[in-house]
Formats: sequence, C-alpha cells, structure tokens
Amino acid sequence: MESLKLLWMSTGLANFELGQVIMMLVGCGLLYLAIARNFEPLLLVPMGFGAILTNIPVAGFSEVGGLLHYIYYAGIDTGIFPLLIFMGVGAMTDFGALIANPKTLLLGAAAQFGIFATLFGAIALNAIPGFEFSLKDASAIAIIGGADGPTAIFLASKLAPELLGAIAVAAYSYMALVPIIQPPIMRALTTEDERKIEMAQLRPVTRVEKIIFPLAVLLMTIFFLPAATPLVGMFCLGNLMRECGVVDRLSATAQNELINIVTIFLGLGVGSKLSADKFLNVETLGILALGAVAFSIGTASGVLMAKLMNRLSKEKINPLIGAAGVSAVPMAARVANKVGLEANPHNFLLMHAMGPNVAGVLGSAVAAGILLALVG
Amino acid sequence: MESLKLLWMSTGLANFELGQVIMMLVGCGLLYLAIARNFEPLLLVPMGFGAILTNIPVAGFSEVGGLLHYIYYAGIDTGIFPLLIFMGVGAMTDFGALIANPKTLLLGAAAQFGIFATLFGAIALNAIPGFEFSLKDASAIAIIGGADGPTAIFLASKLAPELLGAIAVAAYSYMALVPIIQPPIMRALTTEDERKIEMAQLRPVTRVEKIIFPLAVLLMTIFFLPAATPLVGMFCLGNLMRECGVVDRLSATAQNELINIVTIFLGLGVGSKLSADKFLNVETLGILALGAVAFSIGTASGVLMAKLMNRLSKEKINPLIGAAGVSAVPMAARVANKVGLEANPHNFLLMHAMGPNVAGVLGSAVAAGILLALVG
Amino acid sequence: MESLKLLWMSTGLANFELGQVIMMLVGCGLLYLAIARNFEPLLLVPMGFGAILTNIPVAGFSEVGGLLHYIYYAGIDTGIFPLLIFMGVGAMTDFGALIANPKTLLLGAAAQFGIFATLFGAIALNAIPGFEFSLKDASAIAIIGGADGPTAIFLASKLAPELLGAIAVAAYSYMALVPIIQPPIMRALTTEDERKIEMAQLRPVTRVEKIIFPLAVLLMTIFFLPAATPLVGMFCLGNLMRECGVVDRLSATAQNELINIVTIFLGLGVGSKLSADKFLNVETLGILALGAVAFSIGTASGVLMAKLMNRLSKEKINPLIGAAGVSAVPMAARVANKVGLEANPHNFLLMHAMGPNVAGVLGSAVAAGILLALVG
Amino acid sequence: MENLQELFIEAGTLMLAGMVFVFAFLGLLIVFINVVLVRLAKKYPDAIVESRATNKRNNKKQEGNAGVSPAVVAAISSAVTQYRQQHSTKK
Amino acid sequence: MENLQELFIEAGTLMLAGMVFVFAFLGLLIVFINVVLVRLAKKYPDAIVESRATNKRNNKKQEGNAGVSPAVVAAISSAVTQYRQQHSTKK
Amino acid sequence: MENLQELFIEAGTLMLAGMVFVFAFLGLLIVFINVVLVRLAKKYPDAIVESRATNKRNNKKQEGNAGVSPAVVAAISSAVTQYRQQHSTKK
Ligand code: NA
Ligand code: NA
Ligand code: NA
Repeated sequence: MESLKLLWMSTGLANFELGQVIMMLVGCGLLYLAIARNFEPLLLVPMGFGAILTNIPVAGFSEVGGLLHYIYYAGIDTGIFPLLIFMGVGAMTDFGALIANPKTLLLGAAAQFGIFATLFGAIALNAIPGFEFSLKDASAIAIIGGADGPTAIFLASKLAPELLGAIAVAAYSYMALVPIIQPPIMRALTTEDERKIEMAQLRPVTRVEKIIFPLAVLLMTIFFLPAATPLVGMFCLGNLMRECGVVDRLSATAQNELINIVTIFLGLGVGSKLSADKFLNVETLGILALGAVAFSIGTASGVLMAKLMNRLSKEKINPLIGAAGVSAVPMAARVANKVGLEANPHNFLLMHAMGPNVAGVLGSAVAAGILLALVG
Repeated sequence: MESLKLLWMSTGLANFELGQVIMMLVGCGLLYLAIARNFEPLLLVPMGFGAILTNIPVAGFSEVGGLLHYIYYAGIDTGIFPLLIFMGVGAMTDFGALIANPKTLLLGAAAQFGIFATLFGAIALNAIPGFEFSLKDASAIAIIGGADGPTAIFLASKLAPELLGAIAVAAYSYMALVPIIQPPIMRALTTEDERKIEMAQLRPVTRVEKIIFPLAVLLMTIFFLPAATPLVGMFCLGNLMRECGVVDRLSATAQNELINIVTIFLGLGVGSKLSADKFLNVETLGILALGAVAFSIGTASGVLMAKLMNRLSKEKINPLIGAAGVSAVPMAARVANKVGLEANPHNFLLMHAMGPNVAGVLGSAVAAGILLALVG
Repeated sequence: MESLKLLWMSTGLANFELGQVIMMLVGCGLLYLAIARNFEPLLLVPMGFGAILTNIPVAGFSEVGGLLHYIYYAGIDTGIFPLLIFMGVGAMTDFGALIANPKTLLLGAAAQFGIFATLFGAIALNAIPGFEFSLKDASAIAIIGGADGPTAIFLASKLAPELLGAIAVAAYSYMALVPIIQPPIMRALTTEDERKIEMAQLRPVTRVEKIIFPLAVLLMTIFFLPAATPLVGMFCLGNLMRECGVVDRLSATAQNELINIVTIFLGLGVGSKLSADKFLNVETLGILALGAVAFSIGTASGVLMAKLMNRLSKEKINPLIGAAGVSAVPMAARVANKVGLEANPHNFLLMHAMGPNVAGVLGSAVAAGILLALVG
Repeated sequence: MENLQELFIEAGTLMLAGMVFVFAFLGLLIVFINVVLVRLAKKYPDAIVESRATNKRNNKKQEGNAGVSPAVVAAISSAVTQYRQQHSTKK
Repeated sequence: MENLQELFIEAGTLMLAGMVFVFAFLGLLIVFINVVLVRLAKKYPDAIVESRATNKRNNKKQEGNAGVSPAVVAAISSAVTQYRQQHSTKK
Repeated sequence: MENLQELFIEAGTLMLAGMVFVFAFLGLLIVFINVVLVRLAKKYPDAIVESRATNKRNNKKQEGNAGVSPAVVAAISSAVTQYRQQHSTKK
C-alpha cells in the first residue's frame, strides 16, 4: 500500500501544474511546426522536445543534477554553443557574391534598422502597464530583427537570460515565416518594373580574395568593435578554414558533425528555458509582437535602401534583393529569387541576393556587438 | 644514484599491489572476449582498456586530475553519457515491427520479470553471510536482467555507483552470451510444433504512426512515471529525430559520430570503476550469478507469456519470439530467428522478433524508472 | 555624446597595447606559414587564429568567462585534448613497418638524444644573464626535440604552462621545417654510397602481431614507466581500436571527427597562451634557438646510430632512415625517402623509414614519461 | 533476521508493483496503438513514392534513375565498392 | 514617467549611434573590397585549373576523367545514387 | 654559480639516465618482437583472404566484383569522382 501510494505520488498526474501542461503544449506546437510545416526543424525539433522535458514535474531536467541543467550551464550560459554554431555557419558561408558586388553590403546594413527600431519599440511598450523592459531586455529582444538564431541566443544569454526562451522562439519562428512575412512587404514597396530589373552576372572571385576577406572583417571588428569579436571571430575562423584550402578536414567537421552535435544540445538547452514562469506572461506576447515588427521593418528598410541606391547610381539593382539583407540565410535569398521570378520568369536573383544575405549576417553580428558594448 | 633510485621508485614494478595485477588481468580478459570472441566489442574494448589504465600504480588515472576521473565525473556520474547513448540507440531503433503487431508488447513486459525476480534474489542472497545488499544495491543489480547496457549503467550510477563496474561487466557479458544462454531455455520450454509456428506477414506502418509513437511513449511516461523520463525521453528524442524526416543530419550524427565518441568515453569511464577494492569481493560473484539468473528468468518469462497468449487468442504467435523480450537488441531477435529456422527452415522470425525486442527496451526503461521512483 | 564616447572607449583602437599588436602579427605570421607555406596547417590555422583572438583588447577571450579560457582550462590544463589527439594518432598509426624490422627501434631511441642534449643546453643557457630556466622549464623545452606536437603540449602543460605557447610554436614550426632542416645534416653525415644502400623488402606482418603489439607496449610502460602511461596508454588504445578489427566505427571516429574537433579546440587553446607577457621575452628566443638545436641533434643522432649499426651488423640499413627517428610523422619519413631517391632513383625508403618514424613517437613519449617521473 | 524479513517484504512488494506497472504501461500502449495509431494510419497513409531516402544526409538530390538496367547498376555498384576500398586504404 | 522619457532618449541615441556605426562599418568593408581585394584579385589570379575540389575530404586523389562521355557519367551518377540509397537504409 | 653547477649535474644525470632508459625500453621491445611476435606470426598466420577492409566503416557489405573488367572500373571510378565533385560543391 505504502509502495503504491509512493508510486502514485511519483507520477506526473499527481504533480502537474497548469503552467507545465501549457508549456508542454507549446513544445508540441513547436514540434508540429518543425515537422509538419518544416519551420527551421534543425533547431525547433530539439528545442520543442527540450520544452517538453523541462516541464515534466518531478523529473527535474533543469534542476541541479538534471541533463538540461548541465547542457544549459555548460554550453549556453557560457556562450560556447552559439559560438560553435557560428563557426560552423562561417564554414558554410560563401562570401563570393558579396565580394563580387560589395555595394550589397549597404543593403545588409540598412536591414539592421529592424533591430534598432525594435529596440525603440520595446522601450515604447513600457508605456503599457505590465511591461517593464530594461534597456538590456529591449536590446536582447531587438536582436530578433537580426534574423540570425545563434546571434540572438548569444546576445540574449548575455543580456537577458530570463527572456532567452521567448526570444529564441520568436527568432526561429519568424525566420521560418520569412516566406510568408516578406513577399507582401516586398510587393507593396516596389513597382512591377523594379521587380523586373535584371542584374549583370557577377565577376568571378579569386581564392586569395576569399582568404583575405574574413581576416579583414576580423581586423576591422578588432579595431572598431571588440565586443563583437566573439561572434565575428568564430564566424571568420569558420570561413577561413573553409576558404584557406589547407584544413579541409577541419572545415568539413565544423560544418557537419560538430555543428550537428552542438545543434542538438543548443536546441535542448534553449528549450529548457521554456518554463511556465518565464514564458507564460505578457512579456512573451510583447516579444512575439515586436519580433514580427522587427522582421517587417528590416525587410522594408532593405528594399527601400535598394531603391535609394538606384536613385543615386546608374547601375541598377533589383530592390527585391534588399529584403535578403535581414539575413535568415538562405531563406530570404530564395524568397527574393521567387518573387523576382514571378515578375520576370528569366530573372534569377538567387546569387545576387546572397550578397545582401551574408552581409546581413555580418550586419547583425556588428549590431549585436554595439548592443553588447553600449548596454551590456 | 639518487636519480636512478627515484626512477626505480617511480616504476610500476616497485608499486604493484596484487589486486591491481588481478584487475589488469580482468581487463585483459574483457579485451580477449571482445576481440577474439566478438563479445559486445564496442563497449568492452574501451571498458577493458579502462580497467587496465585505472589499475596502473602511480599513474593516477582515476584520481583527481587524471583522465578517467574527469571522464567518470563529467559523463557517468552526471548520467550524461548513458543518456546520449540512449538517444543514439533511439535514433537507430525502428518501431515498425512493434506497431504492426502491438501484442508483442506483452512479451516485452513479461520478460521484465527477470528484473524483479532478480531483485528478490539479490535480497535473498543477504541470507548468506558476506552479502549485505541494500534495496538500492539489489535494484541496481536486478536491472542487469533488462539486458540493456546504458539503462544498467544509468541506474547503477544513480543507485549503487560502487557496484557500477561489476554490474556493467555482468550486463555486457551476458548480453554477449545471449546466443549461448537463451537457446537451451527456449527449446526446453517449447514443443517442436510450437517452434514451427509461422507468423503472418506484418502490415506496413506509416510515417505518421512512427512519428506519433515516440511522442505517445514519452507522454505516457510523463503521466505515469516521470522518474523514467530521462531514459525514455532521450530515447524518444532520438527516435523522433529518426522518423520525423526533417532533421536527418542530426539523426545521422546521433547514431554515428556522437554515439561513437560517447561510447569510447563511456567504456573508459565504466572501466575506471573496475578497481580491486570495488570488484574483487564476494559481492561481484553474487552479481555475476544473479545476472545469469536474471537473463534466464527473463527469457523463460517471455517464452511462457507467448504460450499463455496462444492459449487465449486464436492468432498464434511463435513462442520463440518471446525470448527476444529481454531486449539485447538485435542479438536476442537473431537468436529467436536462428532457433526458429532449426525447427522450420522456411520460418523467418527476425522481423517478428524485433517487436518484443524493442518492447523489451521500453520495458526495462520503465522498470528502471519504477526502481528509481520507489527505491532511489 | 556620452554614448559615442562610450562606443569609442570600447573600440580596440582606444585600448591597444604594443605587445598585443605584435602578438597579433605573430598570429598572422602563423596563419601565413600555415596557409601559404603549408606549415602544419591543421594545428597552426586554429593556433594562429587563437593567438589573434587572445590578444584583442577589451574582448577578454582568455579571461574568466571567455571562450578561450574555457577551452584552455577544460582541455589543455587537464591534458584531455592532447591525450585525445594522441588516441587519434594511435588509430592512424600502422606499426607494420616497425614490427617487420624491429632494429629500427634503435634509431628511434637514438634520435631522442635531441631531447636530452637540449635539456642540458637549456640549463647551459642559464649562464647567460636573462635566462633562468628551472629544471622543469628545461624539460618542457627539451621535449621539442621529440618532434611530436601533442607530447610537447602535454608535457609543457604539466611542467611549464607559462612557456606552453612558445614551446608549441617552436615544436610545430620545426616540425614543418623538417624538409629544410634535415637534408643538409643527412647529407653531411653520410657518404654517397651509404645513401645508395637499398634495403630488403619488409616481411608481411600478421593481424595478431599488430593486435598484441600495442598491448605489449602498454604493458612495458606500466611496468617500467607508469608516468608515461597517459600518453602511451591513449596512443595504444587508439592503435588497438585500429587493429583489433571489431570496433572499426570507433576507430574511424577517433581518427576523423573526434580528432578534428579536438584539433580545432587544441589549436585555439594553445593559441590563447600566445599573450605578449608570456611570449615577447628573451626566453622565447632561447626556446626557438634550442628547438632548432634539438631537431638538428636528434636528426644527427639517428643517422649516426644507423651508421654505427651498419658497423656492427651484416644486414645494412640506409642511414638516411635514421633521420626519421625524430618522429614528425610522416614528414621525416618522406624526407628520408626523397633524399634517398636523389642518390639512387630506384631506392624507395618510405616504408623502411616508417619504422624509425613511429619508433620515434614511442621514444619521445617514453622520454616525456621519464621527464615527468624525474622532474615533474 | 527481522531486518531481512522486512527487506523481503519490500522486495516482494516491489516485484508485484513493478510487474503490474510494467504490464499496465505496455498494455496501455497496445490500446493506444490499436485505437489511435491504426486510425491515423488510415487517415494519413504514406504517399505512394516514399521519398525520405532522398534527403538522408547532406540533403543530396535524387536523380531520376529510370532507364538504367539493373544489370548495369549491379556492375556499377561493385565498381563503386572497389573504388571505395581503394580510396579508403589511404585514410 | 520621467524614467520612461530617459529610456526613450537612450533608446533613440542607441538607434542613431547603432545605425551610423553599422553603415560606417559595412561601408568601410566596401572600400576595402574595392581598393584592396580587387587589386589582390588582379595580382594573384586563381590558377587556371582550380584543384581545390580534389582534396575536399580525406584527401582523395582525383583521377583524370577525360574520355568519359557525359551520357555515361549521367547513367552512372544515377546508379551511384541508387547504390547509396540501398546502402544507407541499413545504417 | 654553485646553483648553476648543481643544475648542470642534475641535467647531466637526467641525460644519462634518460638515454639509458630509452634504449633499454625500446631495446626490450626489439627482444619482444623477435621472440614473441615472430612466433605468434607463425602460429596464427592471417587468413588468406584478408577481409578486414570490408567492414571498414558503417559495416558496408562487400559485393562480389568479379567479372567486371578493370577498364570499366577505371571509367566508372572517374565518373564517380566527377559525380562526387558535382555533389560536394553544394555542401
Ligand atoms: Na541579420
Ligand atoms: Na530489456
Ligand atoms: Na619523437
């Protein structure tokens, strides 16, 4: 009898709290989006699963001695996992299109307005009772506009760890929603003629250029924004390993097995932050709303910048590729390509959109560095 | 001279104790079984090697600052390594045969009687002077009957770390001995006619079923046995990654490089527990004896359950596949297939035996959870 | 304004110290040597990059909470990374040539004179004002003569961590310079006729021999030099996994993904020791000079030993392969082959040079163990 | 000896509770499979062409392989094996 | 509410400083590419035969593949795909 | 200077002890190889068909590849290389 009672007391049923049930449903929702809708599944599958695990009563996954506790404190609190992901992303990034058409860096810069406008917006939300975002919170939320998962996780873990779960959910959800969010904005801000603009083929980029480029980016970051060097540095290390041609086995491991292993852990660790007390509050709603705003403003800024550049320069660029400046590699570039093909079936923008796309990665890493330096 | 004396004092020869020599021979024995006899080599090679290393005098592999010390405390004491292995095993497991013929779950359930009977037996051994197994010790020993390596290591590390070495040795040894232990029991408990029973071909299982199944298992575990969620949860995560079809690169890494890396470390870490003071005692003999009993009872229970089910149901099942319920994937299923072929050369039981086989994995994880909840 | 001033104060430009600039140039120099000159790129690319990162002002890569800090203390201070590399190297090493021609072990032994002579030389440098090498420092420096990267890093991390950066730079630089350092010495010490000596084809070595060999090496190390068992043990584990034929998936992972991952971290961690205060001093110059001496003496010792053996034995060996005894696998063996081909275009020494080459790995691990036992 | 008796009783209870629980748990799974999964299988049958093998690793694209005779494929497969062996010796 | 106003001013300054900095940083990169990289590209053009693909992974050696018609290669490629699928199912 | 002299003596002793030990250790290995391993090699010769290459990685099964001419294999090998290059660029 004693034993049976003990067994019952140890069941989940006897210990559930409502918040935990809701959060487990949120986790299931993330799994559904990942599996059925193909929303950024590489991170959302482990993250949704982590959300379920962390909310199991009695099990104590995120308490001292629990698996998710170890993963979170070893890898996310220290910043190691996002940095390793960033190294892998660097090893997967080809800067060729950017180097061939460096003007597209301006598009990547403009799209970062989504970040800083959102920072302002987050502070503005404080006018509504119930919201009390500090400048650190606002900065961590704003980086969602960078459309770059590891950057958002890294910054949030440094500036506002208690918001990490909501920020990561918002960042990856909107990255997955890029094909839905961006096209209407892109169409609204451009004319049919602008969308039809064909761009000249890109010049070939030499190996030496590709080797020097990541080193130059690192050097500039060191000079002007040391706070961004963890992110930019690991990204450039990955890219250098990719391009230098003498450490191909390290590069292959960085962009395959190592990034896969770390992605599983990162997802589980981020999911462990999806507990009821940290997620089920009005701030999360604010973060989700601000995230949508951030993506929209970023998209619009990129497109408008491209239109402005066309005013000032003879060599026209298709303003659709401006939308790729938010990063969300390579989804945003594909969206630009698709919307372009609708207007002109012979107009392949994919390669041209890769320029602002990877510029957006650099841009949001730089923006993260600025926020770390000034707010952190 | 001073220097030569110092050199001599630092040799192993000047510092050996008998127990260390014996334990190094045990390590060599494990290596022999693994290499020459192909006994579960993936774990026994690093484990045997770890046993040798940990018993080297002066070197201090398992003392503070030593390699095996770090490995043990970072990965086994925390439970991280067995859980990662379990995730990889989940990613390698196909539940298709089980879903197609769910009745086989009863066989997997019955075979767990090996665990609980052994628990009783371990307590009974206390009647013999020299044995003093606590309920925790008895539970950790009993799980050997689960025929599942990572489950046994995980439970032992939680309930009886000082017995971990002996328990792991027993678990893996008997798992390797399945082709020798099981067939006589199977033949003794079945008639020739029963062994000749052919089973209907399994229905195809859809992708949606395979995706929902691990989630349902996890959900039930959460409801009824949260203490089992670390094991079952990681197993289901691996299986979900395998089946969901959108994170194939994570699944591939989980079942190849990640599980390989962790297996090396797990083996070394478990081997580090094979020190003379913890292994060379009468309790180890008891554990080895109980392990054999556990496997035998589990095998018999599975076979008898199948015979019972045949009494009650029209659709006959070959009782040989009941023996596969102990898990020891996929060895036990192969044994069932082989013994079946001896009786009826056209009777291929392999796929049918995979059902109870993977059911046995779930069953022993559930049993481990019960023991953790009630004894831990 | 305040904000702009804060931004300026957080730039690298406002905080640079001269030493950091110089060390970053050293890092760039290492990258140049690795990428343009193919100098041991697998380690020097991450190491050069780590040297740049660790010297960034404000960023704090190597301070508490910084990425390189974690990497260094988790992996190098504990010795784990070099030991895992050594396991991978063991899994990549084929002892066939050595077992077929065991006499070449004497060449590998002789070449270790480079280590012990350099130890004497490092102490001698103390006669010059400005140098104050302790016996530990001298031992850590001397191991450069072993021409084995992980051994040098392991020993330096135990005996003289503050010299680790300079020692690693010297060790890997000279290993890369083997094709330049060795040939003149080899030609100076041998006659044209000696270099023309052709050697008999090696006997085939059986699988059983290759399995027993690493175990025998481990056993002897346990008996006579337990202090060397971390290095030799992990090396032999890797080699056993390679040769035993039953754990091929572990062996493949050890020599590919695992060693790649650890190499990236090891390089970054070693690079983090290249800070101005630890590298920009007269001791580094001494270490670089002693390293060159160590390689030269080791090369000469190996060649002279071969000549001595030719005096005493009827079966002649080509003294060029003696130079391969310094290890630097497989570069030194290729150099021996190349110099041999110059003298006799039909003389392929590569396989014969692999014997002393891998003997040199064992020899320097043994030498490291002696230094650890007597000085550590 | 009383202590041993107590332990026996505890072990017996554990055995009973454990086996009941294991059967209940796995029995419930049987019900779940028969009730829920079987219906799901009817409602969401697999697409005729199972295309999962395509993106197994590194998202490699599948080419149409119609029009290649099985014999040619067999010959080529063995050649591929041979090729791999030659190229894996170096590793 | 004063506190909120202060925050607004801080946020506005951040926005301004941030966007200026981002444009300045990426703008400098444009200059760098146009001035330095373009010159480097002229000074160190790639070798005609780009041989990097050769040692992509595990330093596999490239064989000469002249003389094999594209049709054969296409047929074989699909066979390879088929072979891989067969052999990846077991994993 | 006395301290330096002491250090010199220590270093010299180390040099001597070290070289003696290294030679003794590796020398013993020579004896072991000549006495034990050589006998083992005679007692346990390798099976004629060395089948280890088969299960190198992921336990791939080896197909019989008899009956395929080396020329075909060479052509196919180059096709495979070409195939791999095409498919590795995407990665
Ligand atoms: Na971005
Ligand atoms: Na089991
Ligand atoms: Na050496």
